[in-house]
Parts: sequence; C-alpha cells; structure tokens
Amino acid sequence: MIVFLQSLMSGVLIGGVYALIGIGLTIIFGVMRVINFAHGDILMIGMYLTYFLFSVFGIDPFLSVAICIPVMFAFGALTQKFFINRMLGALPQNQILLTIGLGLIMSNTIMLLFTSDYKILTTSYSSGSVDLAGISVSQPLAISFFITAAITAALYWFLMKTDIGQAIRATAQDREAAQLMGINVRWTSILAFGIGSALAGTAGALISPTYYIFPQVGSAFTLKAFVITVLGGMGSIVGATLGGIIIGVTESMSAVYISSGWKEVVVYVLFLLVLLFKPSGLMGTSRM
Amino acid sequence: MRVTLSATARRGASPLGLGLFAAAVVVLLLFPQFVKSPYALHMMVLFFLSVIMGESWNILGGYAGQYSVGHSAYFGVGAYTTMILMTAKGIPPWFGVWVGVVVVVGVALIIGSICFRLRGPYFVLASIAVAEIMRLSAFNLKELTNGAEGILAVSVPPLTIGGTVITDFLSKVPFYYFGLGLALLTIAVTWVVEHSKLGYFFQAIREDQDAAHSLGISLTLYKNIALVISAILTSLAGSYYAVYVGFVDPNTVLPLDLSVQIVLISIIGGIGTLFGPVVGALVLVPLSEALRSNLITQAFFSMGLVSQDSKVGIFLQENLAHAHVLIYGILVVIVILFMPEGVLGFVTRLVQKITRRDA
Amino acid sequence: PVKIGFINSITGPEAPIGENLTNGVTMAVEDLKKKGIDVQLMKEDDTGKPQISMSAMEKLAQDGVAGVVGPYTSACANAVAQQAMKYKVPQLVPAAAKEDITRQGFTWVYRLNAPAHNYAQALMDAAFNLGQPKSIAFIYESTDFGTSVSAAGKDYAAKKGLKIVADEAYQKGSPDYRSTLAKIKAQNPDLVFMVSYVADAILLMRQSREMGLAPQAFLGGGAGFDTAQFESEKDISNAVFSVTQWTPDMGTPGAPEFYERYNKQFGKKPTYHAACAYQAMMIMGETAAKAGGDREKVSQILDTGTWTGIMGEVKFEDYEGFTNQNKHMMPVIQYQNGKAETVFCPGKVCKVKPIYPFPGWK
Amino acid sequence: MLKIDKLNFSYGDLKVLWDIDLEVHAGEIVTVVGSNGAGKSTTLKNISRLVRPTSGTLTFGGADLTRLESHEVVELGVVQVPEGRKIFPEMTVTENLRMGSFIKSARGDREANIERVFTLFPRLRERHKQLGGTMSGGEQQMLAIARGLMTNPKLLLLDEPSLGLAPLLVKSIFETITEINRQGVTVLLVEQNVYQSLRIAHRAYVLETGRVVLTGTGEELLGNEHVRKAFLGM
Amino acid sequence: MAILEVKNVSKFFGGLAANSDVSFSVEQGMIMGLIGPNGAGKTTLFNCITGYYPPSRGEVTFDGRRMNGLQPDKVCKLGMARTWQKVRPLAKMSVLDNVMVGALCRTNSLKVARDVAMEQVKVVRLEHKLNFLAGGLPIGERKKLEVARVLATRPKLVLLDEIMGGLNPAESEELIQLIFDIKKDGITQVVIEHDMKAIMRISERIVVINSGEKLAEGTPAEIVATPEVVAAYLGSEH
Ligand SMILES: Nc1ncnc2c1ncn2[C@@H]1O[C@H](COP(=O)(O)OP(=O)(O)OP(=O)(O)O)[C@@H](O)[C@H]1O
Ligand SMILES: Nc1ncnc2c1ncn2[C@@H]1O[C@H](COP(=O)(O)OP(=O)(O)OP(=O)(O)O)[C@@H](O)[C@H]1O
Ligand SMILES: [Mg+2]
Ligand SMILES: [Mg+2]
Repeated sequence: MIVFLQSLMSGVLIGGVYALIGIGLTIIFGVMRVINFAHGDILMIGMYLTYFLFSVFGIDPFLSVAICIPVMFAFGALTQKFFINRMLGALPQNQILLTIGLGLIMSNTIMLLFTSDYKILTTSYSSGSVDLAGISVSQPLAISFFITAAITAALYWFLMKTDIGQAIRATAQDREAAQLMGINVRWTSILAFGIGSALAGTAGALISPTYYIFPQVGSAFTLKAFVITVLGGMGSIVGATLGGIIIGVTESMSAVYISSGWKEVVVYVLFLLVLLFKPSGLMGTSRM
Repeated sequence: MRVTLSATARRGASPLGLGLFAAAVVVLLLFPQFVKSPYALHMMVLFFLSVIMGESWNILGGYAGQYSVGHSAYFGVGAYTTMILMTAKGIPPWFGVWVGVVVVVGVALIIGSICFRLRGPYFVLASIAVAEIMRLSAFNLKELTNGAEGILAVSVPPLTIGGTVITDFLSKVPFYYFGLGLALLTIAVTWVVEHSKLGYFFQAIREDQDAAHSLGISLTLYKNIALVISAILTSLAGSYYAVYVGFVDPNTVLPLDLSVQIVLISIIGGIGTLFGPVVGALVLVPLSEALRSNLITQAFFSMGLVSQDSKVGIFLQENLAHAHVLIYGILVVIVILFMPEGVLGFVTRLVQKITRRDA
Repeated sequence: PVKIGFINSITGPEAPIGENLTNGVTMAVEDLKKKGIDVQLMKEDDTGKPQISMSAMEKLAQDGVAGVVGPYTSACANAVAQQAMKYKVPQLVPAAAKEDITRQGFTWVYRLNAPAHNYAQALMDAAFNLGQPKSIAFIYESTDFGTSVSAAGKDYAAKKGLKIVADEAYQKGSPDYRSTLAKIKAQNPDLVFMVSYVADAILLMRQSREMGLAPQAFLGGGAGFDTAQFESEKDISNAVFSVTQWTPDMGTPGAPEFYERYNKQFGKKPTYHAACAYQAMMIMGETAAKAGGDREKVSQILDTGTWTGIMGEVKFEDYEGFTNQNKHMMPVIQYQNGKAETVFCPGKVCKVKPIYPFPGWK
Repeated sequence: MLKIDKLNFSYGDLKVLWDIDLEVHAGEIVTVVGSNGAGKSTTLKNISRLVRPTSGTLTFGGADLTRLESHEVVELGVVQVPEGRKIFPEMTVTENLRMGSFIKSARGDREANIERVFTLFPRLRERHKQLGGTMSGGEQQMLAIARGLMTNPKLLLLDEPSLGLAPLLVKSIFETITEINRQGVTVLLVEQNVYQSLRIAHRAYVLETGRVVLTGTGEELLGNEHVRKAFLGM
Repeated sequence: MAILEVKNVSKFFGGLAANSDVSFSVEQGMIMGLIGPNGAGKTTLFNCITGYYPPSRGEVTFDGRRMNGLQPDKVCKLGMARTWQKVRPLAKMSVLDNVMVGALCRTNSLKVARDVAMEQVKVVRLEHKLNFLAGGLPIGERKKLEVARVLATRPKLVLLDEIMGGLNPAESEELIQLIFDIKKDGITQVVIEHDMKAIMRISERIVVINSGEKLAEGTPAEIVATPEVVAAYLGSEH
C-alpha cells in the first residue's frame, strides 16, 4: 500500500513538471501548427540559464524562474521572429526540419560554451523530503508542482478570457482570416512562441535542482512533450496538464508493477491506445 | 514563403535527366575499378545507404504525404532479423534479408493499422511513438535481441551459388555493388510507382484524403501499400547496414535520430521527386563527413592559408572538431529557409531561370 | 613526427564522457613531447555511431597512422576492431568495457582497461570481505555497460549464494526513479548494486535518500559512481562503494601528479576514463616512436612489451579466451566525508579503512 | 477614398493583374464584375495586403497602403469579407464575432454590434455556441459577413457575399448592403450575382483577364450590350 | 426504376438533427433538384448517402444495394460520385492529373485513364488549363474540375453540390448545358443549387428540405406553387 501511494505521489509530482513542458508545446503547436522538435532544447537552455545564475550569482533555482520567464520569452520570440516566421505557410515537413536544425544549433552551441560535461545543481533542498504518513514527498518537486499550477491557471485565463489570448487562438485556426480581423499575426506568433519557450524554460528551471544538465538533455523531453500534448489533445491547456500527470503516474506505476525497463513502453502504448479510441486526444474537443 | 501554384506541372524526368542518370550509373559501375581507396568505397557505401533510406521514405512521405518520423522501426527490423538469423541460426544474410522483409511487412501492417487512423501531426507523432516502442522493446527482449549489449557478427559467410564462391565479403567491393544494386532498385521502384496508378493515388492521398476517398481510392489500402513498399526497402537498408557494420544494438539501428536522418535526406534533396533523395544523399553524406573530419581546416592548411601550429590553426583544429554538428545544423536551417523545395527544386528553378534568360 | 589516430565521441550522446578521454590524450601528447616524441595527433569524432567510427578508421588507415587509440564506446570500438584487423592497424582500446572486443582473436586489437565482468567481481568481493550480506538488488541503466556489468554481478551473486531480490534495468535519463527505489526498499536488500553514468548515479542516491533506502552497502559499478561530481555530493555519497579502473591513491607511479596536473589544467578532477586514455596514448606514442611509425613493428612491441605508469603495470596478454588484454586489477573506493578513499587496492594494503555497514542517512 | 493606380500583380510567373485603375469614393457602393479568374479576388487581396503587388500604388484616404501590413489596413477601416468565408473553425459563433471586434476602435461597440448582427442573421443567435467549422456553407457565409460588420468598417470589401446563400437570404444580403451603405459605410463589392449587384451599385467596373475593360454607373453597365451578353447570358 | 432510394434517413450532431426522417427516390436517368435554406441539411444528406457519415437512422439503397456502412471509396466504385461544396482540388497536381485520378478508379492503365481524362477535361472546357496546377485555379474553374473528376470515375449517379456557386449567369449557363449533356449520357444526377432559375430549368423533380426535414417534393411547377416552400425558401418574388 505504501509503495502504491508512494509511487502515485511521485508520479503526480513529476507529472506536474511534465505538464508544464507539454503546455509550452501545445501553445506553440496550437498557434503555429509547427511541431517543435526544438522544444526540449529550449528547455535545456532554461536549465543552463538556471545553472548559470545559480553558480555565478548564487540565485536560487526557484527564484530564477522570475528571470527565466522573461529571458526565455525573449529567446523564443527572437527565434520565432528570425527563423520560424519566415516559414509560416510553408510545407509542414519543412517546419519540422527547421526546428530540428534549430535544436541542433542550440544544443551544440551550448556544448561549445559549457562543454559537454554533466552539470549538477545542488541546493540544500535537492534531496530534501517531507514525510507524509510514511510517504516521502520531494520538497523541490512539491514546490515546482505549485508553481506549475499557478502558471497554468494564469495562462488558461489569458488564452480564454482576454482578447489577445483569443487572437492567438484565432491566428492558429486561420492566419489569413486573423489578418483580416486586424490581428498582427506576426506578433501573435512571436507572442505564442515566446510563451511556449518561457514555459519550456521554466520547466527547465524547475527541474534543474533535482535533475542534471547536459547539452543533449533536451531530446528526451521533446519526445515526452509530444506524448503529453497529443495525449491531452493538441492545443488544449487542460489536456496538457492532464496528459502530464497521467504520464507521470503511468511511468511510476509501471516501474513498480511491471518493471523499470518497460515503463516507457507502457507510456507509449497508452498513448497509442488513447489516439486510437479518441484520435483528438483526451481533451481534443474542449478547445485550449 | 508560400509555394506558388502558378507553375504548370511537368511529369517525368526530362531526356537530359535520364541521360545524366544513365551516365552516372555507368560511372558508378566502373568506379571500384579505378578507385581502390577503402575510405572512398566506405563513403560510397554510406552514400548508397542514404539513397536507399531516402528513396524508400520518399515513397511514403514524399508521394503519399504520410510524414513518418519512425522509419527507424523498419530499418531496425531488417537489421535485427538478418543479424539474429545470421548469428544465432547461421542463416546467411542473403536469405535472412528476405525473412526480414516478411517480418517487416507484418510489422508495417500492424503499425499501419494503428497509425493510419490518424492524420497530419498526429500521424507524425504516432509513428515516432511506435518506433520508440520498438527501440525500448529491443532493450527489454533480451533473449531475442541480446538487449543493450547488441548482436555482434564475427564474420559474414561467403555468398555461394551452386558451390562456387561468388564473393567472400572480405573487401568493400562486394558491399559497394550490393549497395549500388539496392540503390538502383529503390530508384527503379520509385520510378515504377511514379508511372503507375499507385503514384497518382499516393499523390491524391497526399493532397486531400477526403477528395481521394470520394474518387474511389481506398485510403487504408493505398496508404498501407505505400507503407509496405517503403518499409520493405527500408528494411533492406537495415539488413545491408547490419551486414556491413557487423553490429546492431537498439541505439544504433532503432533511434529517433536515425528516423530524423532518413527524413532529412528526402527533404533536403526534394520531397516527392524521383531524384530528390539522391540529391539529398549527395549533399548530406559528403558534407557531414567533410565537417566531421575537419576537411575545411585541413584544406586551409594545405592551401597554406593558415599554418598548422599557429594560434588560429590550433584554434580551428580544436574547435571545428567540436563544432561540426553545429555547422551541420546551421546548414540545414539555411537550406530549409532558402530552398524550401529542397536542393533539387532550387537547382531546377535556377536552371529554368538561366535557360529562360538565354532564350 | 609519428602519426597517431584518436577516435572518440566528441559530440553526440556520449560526449560528456568522451571529453575526459580527449583531455587525457591532450596531456599525453604534451608529456610525449617532453620525452622528445613528436606526435601528430589525428583526432576523429565518431559521434557515438559505429558507422561513423568506421569512416574515421578508414580515413586514419588511409592517412598512414602508426596506430589508433579509441574509440571510447564499446559499439564503436568493436566496429573499428574489425577494420583494425583488416588493415593491420594496431588499435589500443583505452576504456571500452565490452568483453567481446578482445575475445574475437583480433591480434591487432589491444585493450588497456579491465572488461565488464571485473567490475562486479571486485566490488562484491569487497562486500564479502566486510560482512555477510544475504540479499542483493540490482538497478542499472540499460546500456551495454550497465547490462554487462550487472549480468556479471548476477552470475557472481548466484555463485556466492546471494539472493537477488530485484533486477531493474532503466532507460537512462529518466528524472524519476523514486517508485523503483520504493519497490526495492520494500524488499529490504542487504546490498544495492547500481550501475549508472554520473548524472543518474547522483539522482539515484539523492532519491534513495529521499526514500530512506538504507541497505548494508551501496555498491556502485564504476562509471558515474566514480566521478568528481559524485564525490562532491557529500550528503549522498558518504559510505558508498565504487569500483574503478584508477584512483590517484592506488599507489601507481605518477598517479598523484597526474591528478594534480589534470585538475589544474582542466579545472576538474580526472576520471578513470581520462587516466586510461592518457596511459593508452602514452603507450601508443612511445611504441610508435620506437617502431618508427611502422605498424607491424608497433604491433610486435605491443605484443611483448611492458609499461609501468599511472595505470600500474601494463602488459597485453592472451588468457581465458582474451587476446591482447591487459590483466588490469581494479581498486575499490569508498566515499568518506566527501572524499574518495581507496579501500581495496590490488595486491596492496590500503591506508584507509572502509566503513561497513552503511551508517544510515543523516 | 480608395484609389488604385496601375496595379500589376503576378502569382509567381503567372501575371494576373495588368495596370488596374480603380477608385472608390466615400459613400459609394462600387461593384466589380468579371468572369471566372478575371482577378477580382486578387485585387481585393492586394488592397488588404494579403499579397504584395509587383507595381502600382494603392492609397486609402491619403495613406499609402503599400507601406502597411494587413492588420494596419484593417485599423484604417478597410475590412474584407473574403471569398471562401474563412471563419475560425474551432471557435464558437460568438467567439468568431468577438474576433471581429479585435481592433481597438471596434471594441467599445462590441456588445451593440453583436446584437445588431444577431438581428440581421437570427440563425447565428440560435447557434451562437456552435463551432464555426461545423456550420453549413451558407451559415458560414452569414457568419463571415457578420464578423466583417463587427469591425465598424469605413470601407467594406465584400468578395462574393451571396455565394451559397439561399434565395431569400440573397435578397436580404443586398438589402443589408444598401442599408449599411446608407448608414455611411462605403462598399466595394465583388459579385457573380451581376444583376443584383449592378442594381444597387453607384458605379461599377468590369474586369476581364486581369484588365479593367469597362466602367460606368451601375445602370449604364446593366444596359451595356457586352455586359448583358457576357455576364447576364442574355 | 429507382436507382437511388433514401429511406427515413436521420443524422444527429449531438442534439441537432441535421437530417430527420428524409425519404425520397430518384429514378434512373433523371435530374433531381435538392433545395432548401442554408443549414437545411442538404450537404449532410449527401454525406450520408456517399458514406462520409453513417446515417444515425434510416437507410440508403443504390442500384438495389443497401449502402449503409460502405466507405466512400466503395460507394464511388459502385457508381455513385459526388462533388464537394467546398471544392477540394488536388492542389499540387495538374488539372489533367486530377482528372486522371478519377479515371483510374475504373482502369489500371495510365493511357486509358489519360484518354478518359482528356475527354472529360474537354467536356468541362478546361483544356486550356490542362497542365496548370489545380491549386491555382480560380473558384469557377475549380468547380468545373470537380465535375470533370467525378465524371471520369464513370458514375451512374452523380451528386453535385452547388457547382454553380460563384459563377455569373453566363458561366452558369455553360454548366447548365453541361448538366444536360451528362443527362444525355444516361447519368442520373442529384443537384443542390441555390440558383433558382437554374434549378427550375434543369430539374425534373425537386425535393425541398427545411430544418432537416423534407418539406415538399414534386415537379418544379408544383414546388413553386407550394406556399410552405415559398415562405421558407423562395420568398414572394418567385
Ligand atoms: N494562389 C494562387 N496561385 C496561383 N495562381 C492563382 C492563385 N490564386 C489565383 N490564381 C490565378 O489568378 C487568376 C485570378 O484569380 P482570382 O481568384 O483573382 O479570380 P476571380 O476573378 O476572383 O475569380 P472567381 O470569380 O472565380 O473568384 C486566376 O487565373 C487564377 O488561376
Ligand atoms: N459536424 C457537425 N457538427 C454539428 N453541426 C453540424 C455539423 N455539420 C453540419 N452541422 C449543422 O447541420 C446543419 C445542416 O448542415 P448542411 O451543411 O447539411 O446544410 P446545407 O443544407 O448544406 O446548407 P448550405 O446550403 O448552407 O450549404 C447546419 O445547421 C449545420 O450547422
Ligand atoms: Mg474570386
Ligand atoms: Mg451545403
């Protein structure tokens, strides 16, 4: 029983971080219809930024979220402005490839700057935990979980209730029509990619006290982000949140009840099953 | 940068193109007679491998418009089947390959039945997921695949017909001709597809599934045909790779990276065209080798631009070795941004422009 | 100058480890120069892919190198080994652990480091030396290294009558091992045997601490458990054992000096990969110089010679089915107060006494 | 108000507009008729800056349109209801309408405008929660026009607004156009319903294979022999 | 003999009945008009008949065969083809290739298909655009392309969904002639059109639907005389 509850708890907490990665991707996909293969690499840059701030200025990783959000927003916005905006309306396979190329550039530039060494960011609470009726709750993950929840709620409000949020959605659905409504689609795209990147970067910041950092770390998260967004329904924030937590729990449950080796297989099988029975993902119809 | 639709369409290769192709084939057939360097032959083998992979993906991705980013699955199945049969059962690869083909057809049909219910980006991601399942399973199914430790082939049994040894696979030349043969086979298959009903149906599916469906095209049937053709050819590439390298493990024959590589060849060259993937391979294989082996710096040295011991020389030597993937990435981005129709499309357009100006 | 090839994972997923080898080789080239041996190093990146490492080897063979050091990964080292045979180029493998590499009768292929099965044996012998463990749990990454080391461990455990209560292979790079550890904790094993690269090693121990997993001993199968980063994680490394190919205090000539110099030059402590690569390049450089760059002669010298250096005495022998394998004995270390102390040195008595059993988490 | 001077345009290598001259004065309804592929929609796309002309000048109330982005043109008050509706498929009817009043100058009147278009097209009120993409062809056309009206346009560009509408609605669409024109909105109308559109037009242009071949008042063109033969099939 | 029979077909989207209990039959060789206000459910009915939507209730028989559950490609093979209200050209294929795709439904030979396609392209008068990419055609020509493509599948019955939308009266006239030509070949047609003049001229019978239900059926003359139809659809002018 303890083992069950323990793995449920770990699954939910790590799922929170996954959700944040997924939401970032879902917004980028939602607006640009671009499958962003560089998403994990953006997350990686967020990690290095956090690491840099921590090791040079001693800024706590959770506080550095406040710096990470604007910096990564700017990074994403610039990437969008200089590269992806030139590609809008191009063939989908070209967009995929462009993001792959950008991802290569990001990870290899970081490698040149920071070498390919693993970086470990150790804080006083990196392996801190709270005992909750025999279940240990990781302190840093619990904090991340709450930050994630807050960001998600704010974003949901922004996209559903504000005009700009709606304009972002409109751009996603028909660029030309959006232009005809007086929406500056270049700007909304920049905004969307910026937000998506800020979220990925934030996820990187949140995960760095408990994880490790190296230039190629992104690819694993890119895949995970894909699974999460599709599972939840592309373009759906609620879906991505749900998707993240489901993946987190599935992973930890199958590690316990099947085996660590198969846990990711279970995740992918689950993913395919959901797609087969509900091709638009869990929250595919409820938009955003 | 919208693709303009104003151009009039042209079908089939021009006589000039066909002439060039025939000449290239003749040169390639004679190549090993003149070039003995194993390094050069090795590069040719990698080139053929890329052509085979690119052409086979092109049938599904380029013609039928199903952007699979999970082709490593078929590559891996071919590679593993051949290797397992060769090492565990002593079955020589030229039989194993066909078993691989049978297995891969089965696998492709299963994958098809799952993924083809999905469209667009969902299909892309499902194809990735399936390939990842295969890769992770290869880690876990230790009895069959030997898990992460992989399968090592100590030697390739010689190819004999009726007792006479045709080749013993000790040099690279037999591999060269096998590669060339397979590459020509994939090009031929693509040509046949392009010039048959299949080609029309595939393209119709690519352009608009619903419209195609209403014109009497069974989506399931024809998508699966495209997939099966593509998967078979990809598995041949996998078998070829496995026999050539003599080693397979999940991360070398089933990674996402490989799937991406396969897609890259077609797109860089020019998707949905007969020779696009050939051009893609022609660009990518030498380029990545030149970057990897730091040919640029070496060229600087030999031209006397920079001295080898100078600060700049040392800097270049040190850093370019680390930066080659970065440069590769930058080049990919440049190609995509400035040649959205691939190198082949770009060149064709350029040639058109020049000839028009002359006329 | 003599031309020597060096194939390594400079980019790609193995690059973090590859970098240590590059550093070791850089130092070796400097030291060779001091000895009056001018090495023209031909550095080739294999990006961790066998077919690319083959490209590198083709190029080196064509460029007329006297010998090749590398590649780092087992898959690449093995692909290259076949070519070394074909082209008769001496290949000295510095740090790849896959047993097969030197078990195929490849007379042109030499290996400096001890292969996979030695890791498990050295480590478990240490545990038996110190207590009477009854059960053991294995948790390892599913890589060639992880599986082969723990497979040897499982064989040895069976031989010694240890009960295997868990056998968990994981895909490296997962951020969360808590549930696996919770499962292991529920089994209450006496020994926990882990094989991971650096980052996962730290993660596993951090999360073990979180979960309160406390066996009689944590046994780390080299790699990640023998790194400066792990060492610096004082809170979680304490009393953890690890096996390694090399330590600065294992009593080999020049080891402490190497440690100091490397530390100064690269701003971090050397791993055994660095030491292995250094030693391999030293051997290859000296041999190639002596042989005047002639491959045949290089191979002859490697067959018969002995070298003594930071890796102890090196000799390439044929034994137990191995060909040209250095019978390297591996030391066992234990982290005590944030410092890696050698607690079992092959053939010697060590200064520092091991802590056993695991004193529990603070 | 709108002045197009020597506009030339090509899609890639295919030239489709040749020296188009066209003027719309404040308060007018101007109709452009022309056979299939004459370049009517392309002209409107040029005005809305969805495509860039090869040469020529376009000005609106003194502002040089060629210097502006699409959305800036809308902010000036030049709003297009495009051919093929282009509604937002995954937004509800109401959300689609809200997007119509995205620009600052229209936001204040949002609620009033929604009420107005709901009265104009009661079907939209009935279906205000339905997703745009699932509406029928004609319903989408209504939504597109309604959304255009939400913008408080000064100059409304309508590209075949009666396309796919049932006869009753076609009639009321033309009435609506006249009505909003009377309320002060200038209209540039592209129509295949030549008879109706010429009847309500103050002035009209005839486009053939990318060139203006005829211009005059609506009445004049209705009586023109060529127009009657080529477009009215009489 | 009725070639197409629609019996009590209903289609629900959530709570909305896009079609409810619609029945009618079409005789071999005739032209049947299908009219009704926007959103009445005409296109939905086409979708139900051709297999795009499974009808929620009711059944469709074509040529004596029950069509329920058949996929659109089967339906086409059996000889029933439809055009799309929102045209769907195969954008990056030439006009000729577009039509050839249709022709390949009945033959495996490219040569035969090309001949059939050429013939149909001429029928709709697109021969001057033969090698143009379909994606660049203006709306009217796209509609013609739809028709040519459908005819190339050698159907017994075609369902034409607003092929005259976006055409001026003179151009519509061409298509009207085309429809008469098609009739001459013995092909049955069901035509949705909002252009009343056209529909009155071409249809032998007309079915009117309104809010998903069949409102009336009869000859054009009967239909214009039905007060409900006038009220719901035509307006007093007609
Ligand atoms: N995206 C495009 N790419 C290439 N050519 C195009 C494109 N759009 C339109 N054309 C061409 O431009 C010409 C003018 O088209 P346009 O759509 O402006 O005509 P139109 O007068 O609006 O016709 P319709 O009455 O059918 O709407 C046509 O010959 C068409 O083939
Ligand atoms: N997928 C769907 N989900 C929900 N409602 C739908 C869907 N498809 C159609 N409808 C609704 O069903 C009704 C019938 O639509 P249909 O497209 O059949 O109309 P139509 O008669 O073809 O109209 P028009 O003449 O405007 O094309 C419409 O009110 C439409 O909004
Ligand atoms: Mg138009
Ligand atoms: Mg309709």
